[in-house]
Amino acid sequence: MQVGSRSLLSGNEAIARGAVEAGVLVAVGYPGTPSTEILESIADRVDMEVRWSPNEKVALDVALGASLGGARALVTMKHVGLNVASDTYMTAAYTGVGAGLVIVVADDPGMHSSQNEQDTRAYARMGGVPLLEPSDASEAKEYTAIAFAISEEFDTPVLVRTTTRVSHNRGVVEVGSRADRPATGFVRDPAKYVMIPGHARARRPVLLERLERLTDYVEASPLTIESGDDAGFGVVTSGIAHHYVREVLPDARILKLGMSYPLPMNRIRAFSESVDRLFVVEELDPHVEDAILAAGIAVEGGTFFSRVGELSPDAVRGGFATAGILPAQPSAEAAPPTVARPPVLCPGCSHAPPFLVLKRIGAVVTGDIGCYTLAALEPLAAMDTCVAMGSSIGMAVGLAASGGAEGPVVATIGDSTFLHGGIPGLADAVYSQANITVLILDNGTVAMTGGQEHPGTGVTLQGSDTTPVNLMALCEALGVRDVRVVDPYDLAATYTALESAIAHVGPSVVITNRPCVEAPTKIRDRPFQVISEACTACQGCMTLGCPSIVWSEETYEGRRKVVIDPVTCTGCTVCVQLCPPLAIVAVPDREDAASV
Amino acid sequence: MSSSSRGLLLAGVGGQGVVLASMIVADALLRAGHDVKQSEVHGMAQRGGSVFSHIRWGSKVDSPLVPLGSAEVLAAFEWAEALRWVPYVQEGGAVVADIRTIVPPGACSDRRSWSTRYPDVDAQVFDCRHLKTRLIDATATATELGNVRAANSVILGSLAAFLDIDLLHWEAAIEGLVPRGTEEVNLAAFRAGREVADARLPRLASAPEGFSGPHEIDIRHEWCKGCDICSRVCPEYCLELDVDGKLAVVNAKACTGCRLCELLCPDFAIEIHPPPAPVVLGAPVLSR
Amino acid sequence: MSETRLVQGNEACALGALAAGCRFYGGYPITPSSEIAEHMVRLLPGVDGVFVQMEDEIASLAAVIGASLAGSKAMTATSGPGFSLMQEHIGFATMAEVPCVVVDVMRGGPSTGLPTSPSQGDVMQARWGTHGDHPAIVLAPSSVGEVFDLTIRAFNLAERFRTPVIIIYDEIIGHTRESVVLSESVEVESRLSPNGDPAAFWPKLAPGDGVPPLPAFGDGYRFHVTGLTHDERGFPTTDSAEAGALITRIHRKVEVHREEISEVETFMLDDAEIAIFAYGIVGRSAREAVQRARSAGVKAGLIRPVTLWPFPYSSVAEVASQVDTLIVSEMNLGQLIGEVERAAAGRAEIVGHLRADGEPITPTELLDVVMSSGGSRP
Amino acid sequence: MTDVKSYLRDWTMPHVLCPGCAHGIVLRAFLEAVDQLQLDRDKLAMVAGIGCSSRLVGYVDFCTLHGTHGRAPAFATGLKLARPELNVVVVTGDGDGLAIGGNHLIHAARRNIDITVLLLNNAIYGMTGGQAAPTTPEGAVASTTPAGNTEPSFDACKLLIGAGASYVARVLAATPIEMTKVMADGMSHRGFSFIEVLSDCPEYYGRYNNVGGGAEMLTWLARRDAGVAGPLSSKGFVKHVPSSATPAGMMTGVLKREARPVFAGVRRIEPDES
Repeated sequence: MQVGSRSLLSGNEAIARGAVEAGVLVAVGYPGTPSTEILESIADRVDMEVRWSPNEKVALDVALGASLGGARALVTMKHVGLNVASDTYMTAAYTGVGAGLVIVVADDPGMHSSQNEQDTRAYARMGGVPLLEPSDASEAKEYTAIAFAISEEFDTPVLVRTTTRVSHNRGVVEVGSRADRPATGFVRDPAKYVMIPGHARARRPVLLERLERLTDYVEASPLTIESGDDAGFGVVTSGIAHHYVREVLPDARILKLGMSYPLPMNRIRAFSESVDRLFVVEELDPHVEDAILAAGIAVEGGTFFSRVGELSPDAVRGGFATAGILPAQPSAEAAPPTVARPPVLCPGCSHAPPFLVLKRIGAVVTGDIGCYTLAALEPLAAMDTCVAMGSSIGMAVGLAASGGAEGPVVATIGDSTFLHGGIPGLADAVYSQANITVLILDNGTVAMTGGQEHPGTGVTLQGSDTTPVNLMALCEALGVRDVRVVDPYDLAATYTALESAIAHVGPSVVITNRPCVEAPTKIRDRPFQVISEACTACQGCMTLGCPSIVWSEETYEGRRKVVIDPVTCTGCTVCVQLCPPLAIVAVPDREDAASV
Repeated sequence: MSSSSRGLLLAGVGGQGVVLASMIVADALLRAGHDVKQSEVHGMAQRGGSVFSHIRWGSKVDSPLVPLGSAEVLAAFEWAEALRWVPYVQEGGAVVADIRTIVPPGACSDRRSWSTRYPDVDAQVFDCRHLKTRLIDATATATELGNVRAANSVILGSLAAFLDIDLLHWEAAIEGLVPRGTEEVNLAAFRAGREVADARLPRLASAPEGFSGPHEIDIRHEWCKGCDICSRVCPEYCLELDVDGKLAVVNAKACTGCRLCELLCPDFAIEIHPPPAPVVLGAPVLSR
Repeated sequence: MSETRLVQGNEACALGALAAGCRFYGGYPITPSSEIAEHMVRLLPGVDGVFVQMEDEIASLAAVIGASLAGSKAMTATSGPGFSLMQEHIGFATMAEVPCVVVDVMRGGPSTGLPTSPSQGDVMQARWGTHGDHPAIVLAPSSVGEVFDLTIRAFNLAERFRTPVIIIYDEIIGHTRESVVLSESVEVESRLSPNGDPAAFWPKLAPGDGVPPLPAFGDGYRFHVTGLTHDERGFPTTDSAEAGALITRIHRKVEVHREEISEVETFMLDDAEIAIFAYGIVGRSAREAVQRARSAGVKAGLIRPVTLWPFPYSSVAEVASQVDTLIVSEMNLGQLIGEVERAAAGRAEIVGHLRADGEPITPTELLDVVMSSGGSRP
Repeated sequence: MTDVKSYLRDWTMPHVLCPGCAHGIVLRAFLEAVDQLQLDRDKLAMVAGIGCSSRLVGYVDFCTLHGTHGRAPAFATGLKLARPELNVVVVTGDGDGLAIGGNHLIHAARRNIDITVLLLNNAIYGMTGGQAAPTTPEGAVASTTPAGNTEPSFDACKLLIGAGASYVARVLAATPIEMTKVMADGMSHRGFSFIEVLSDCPEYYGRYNNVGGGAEMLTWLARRDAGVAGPLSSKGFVKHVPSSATPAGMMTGVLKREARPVFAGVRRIEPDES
């Protein structure tokens, strides 16, 4: 990226660029949509440490440590990641920082790729930590720099909250140069950094006093922007919602909040007095609206704008139409009938076959967060719970303890998720000698977020080799007596392994060993094809849900036969094992074809 | 209505390269001197799900999202996705659609009651909106040019025909963003896409008669020798041998009537009977 | 109408087969029977019959059985080594009760032996060659004319009793040309066809004289034919009562019709004190020897079985009780002589004149035997 | 569509074959083919030799001839020549058809008589207790090869192609509709058609060689099937299984189809003759 150029960057890339320009020396995080690309986009930098941590809490610990060492530190995660990191987060607000510490949290309104829709702004208030809300790529870079400045000026961690639409929105960004900020060194200060009750008690008033100063700052800050000249009503808004309002009401009076915690309530009050009706347009929770109401200012918002899902220009237009600000909308043209297209596991995904086996066994399956969560959907339909990172094992322990499960209890968890939050659960399974089986679906990457490295892969984010965690040895060291590794592409072997592991009394672990077919490198073996003459149209192969297996033009007894898309088929052979009439065979390679 | 911001949509299926294509469009617009915002969703949706990208441009762009009914062009990389996103297109706008069909696995089983129907490829669905349509077979065109993976550039070429951007900016954007070594074929595909004629529509992709309900499994126990082949081949695990080696129907409702057990029973001991009255399938599943 | 022609023995066999209604010939070349095939291949097309040269004798008789099940009268012809190979299917045809005719033109043996010389070495093989308990019908012509007649008779017996019938003669008869009266109006037997509901048809149900009716494949009766021991429906059984009933019936259908099947020629036996027992070509030498002995004043006679099997025990016993000496002459080292001894049961002195050297037994040497066996007595 | 069970002599059922023996699957596929072709069951003659596969003819309601070991093609030759309007189908096994009856099989093929031979290859003598057959793979255990078979095995289809069969195909017992299609195709072919069906013997082969029971053996068949075959339909297809799973190369599909004069006794019927 050329300094001074105008580049088209995504919000995430812009944050990363902002951190680079801010002279950040340590950037850490745990992958999670929609935050992942922040670190990935600077993985190739040699002038800073860019690392994946095993989980968000560790990431924040690392970043806080770096900060105390005098290096500017960036930590990134998705909204639910902050739940994991919240333990450190809440107390980091007490300790304050050394050099600047910025926590970027990407929310996912609409739950495009998440298990809930929580609003990070609530954490800002709970922790007493300032929160900035950029609304596009350009602001994302700008606000990151401001966040570091605030962090150091006020001795506090700073939250930068984006949403999917900000993180994954590309806009024009002007590229600046990197500031040279060498680490200033660690200064011993136990009263500030050792949060024993006696010290912490002293830090609580410091935090509250800091908040007051931050409120003064935001009242005067250029982060709060007033625009428009249309009298009659005004709109307080922040983040991406700001653009939707501008889109719908180009000339309206708008108070845009660049920092949404703490709030510039004096400016809001002044703004409210200049208009007849005051609206708040914010995504998800009525964070700003409640605060304004609590300040005794009349405001409208939640009545007109849904708390469920994402806002959009159309939703904002609809809200203002209901409020009588805009004329009523003619109802939009209905889409022509089309077909639902939920996400599916990739062709050749090594996660799919074990779930077929679990379905066959009739196991009660506690699931976890990752691609394999898609196994909950038809046609696999073989997952019964999915709550949070690492929850599967503890839940399995509990489910087994309840005696309420009708089949064997199996926890399924990915390699990265296991290292993230599964290990304590397995320790508990050993500790309580729970009669469960833990299936670790080791595909050697964090697949769901696009294939990141983790402590089990032996490679760092910046591409250098490191010591991988040995999952099998780890499980054995935890005290699991029955640990086995199986090739998930071999259905019979997987069946046998799971059956034996389930038969084992006490906790057992089965580890699958096929890599993700998409990352780190695309795996494409010789594709397979269906011999139409042999296909009985039983569609048994379709119980796998492989996207490469689709309908054929031909039918048998009124039912569609199948074909395999040779471009996307990875040659994993699982469907071959599912085809009783042996109608699936490999496409011959050129040499074979020539010898026919 | 928005000031000067214009909008277009790209839509396709996860894995088709919608994101890269939209980056090329955004880059070309940027090179043409516009303010540009482009927004897509990725993550889980990329796993074979529906992927779309909004692109807005003009002197100053606010919302990265295109309001409903305001896009000038929709470029769809797949037929069902064209239908899904067409409400974003403004009256009289344009639709560039690849006639390629990717039937999602969930809609690909006509043996289960949850079958959904894949829409027919038929340009007439756009008539009511007075849309300009261009239905192309990008895969065929790219294959003719020697690289099937350049199909997306064919679609971009067709899209470009509806936008007033200098060819130079397009070419620069393509050269800058496509994988190294594929610049030439992608440029050729792009040029071909500008000229490409409407495709001949494929045969209608309608599903055959829908699932008729669980079938009845009739076992002739006196002929059964308990070899277990049937239970091992049943895709729905309807059959099992009990401890005495006697065959039993354990999940009658799941039988889809595939007849594998019947065809592969060496002892003629299984008969599958269709249900008396066919179950009428529900209306096709609509998105949004 | 009849025609008198000079024909070879093997040709007469072919002509007789045709006259009997044979429409299928399957065979494999072997000396001294090959001319039968060579005549059949010329004759059969004229009557819409089928000739096939098979890959071996096993296949030849299998094809014949197949053709017979398809409704054709069918035959094969061979010589010793080939006859050995056919034993498997003679047994099958017996068990499955499939009519067919097998001609064995005997040559010197064992093994390849003397391919171009005569012999009577196969008479016991014709009876006992195939394994298991089984009946046998074996005819032994002694002249070209008799070859013609007995071939017709063989087909008639095969069809009548649903069983294979063997014609056995030696190389000399096969290769001899004689003038023969070829009758055009021969009596031809057809196999018994079922009438009734095809669905209720049991192929091995024989309520009458032990011979069940036999429809052809393709006639609307769908039934099973097997070499396994089977029940009256034709399906395999291991039930001892059913197995015993089947084997007994197959035996009895021949045994109880012994009189109908059996044919014995006698010559100058009425007052004979010494008799010759001979069959086939030796029967003809014996006839001349008897005539010459009579000229010399010796009361000699001849008994010649035309049907070798079932063996004419009662006829032989009758002769034995009448004569002092019974000379048994065979072109082997003693096969039917044992049966003669069994029938005679000590009532006459049995003298064997047995040779197996590839040379025919002449009237002169038989006369010598007659004379030296007490025939010289006044 | 007729219920194929109506072609069975149901009073003879259940058949004698062992649990998991795929011969019954083959029989069913054959009956489906008979039904598809709408053959007159009075005019369908099935001829068999001796062995497990040959027992099949006892269960079907046609004209059936359960002959002697290996000789079925010879019986069938007589039947067909004597009564050409019959559809004649031979059912034989690998030992029956290729060892004791090999001579008859190749000569029937050479003559190009218009019959169909189904050879059910289970790679062992089943009826007699699991002795090695001409098709037992090298190294495989049989009751007469306790230390593993040291003889090379026949490729029946190559043998029959060499013998001049005008139609040669190989199918797997696990592929019922492909079997039916090929059987119907083979029976419709004018001239000698030979169809080898890779079947199983769980009782002996499966047990001796640790392959497993019927279900496992059906899968195992695919691993025997490794080769490449020519077109069954005009579209053409090829079959292949990854090399790691292919101990022995056996092509499947229609391997040969040729129009040549059909043997009918003294004269021959030219391919274009009706």
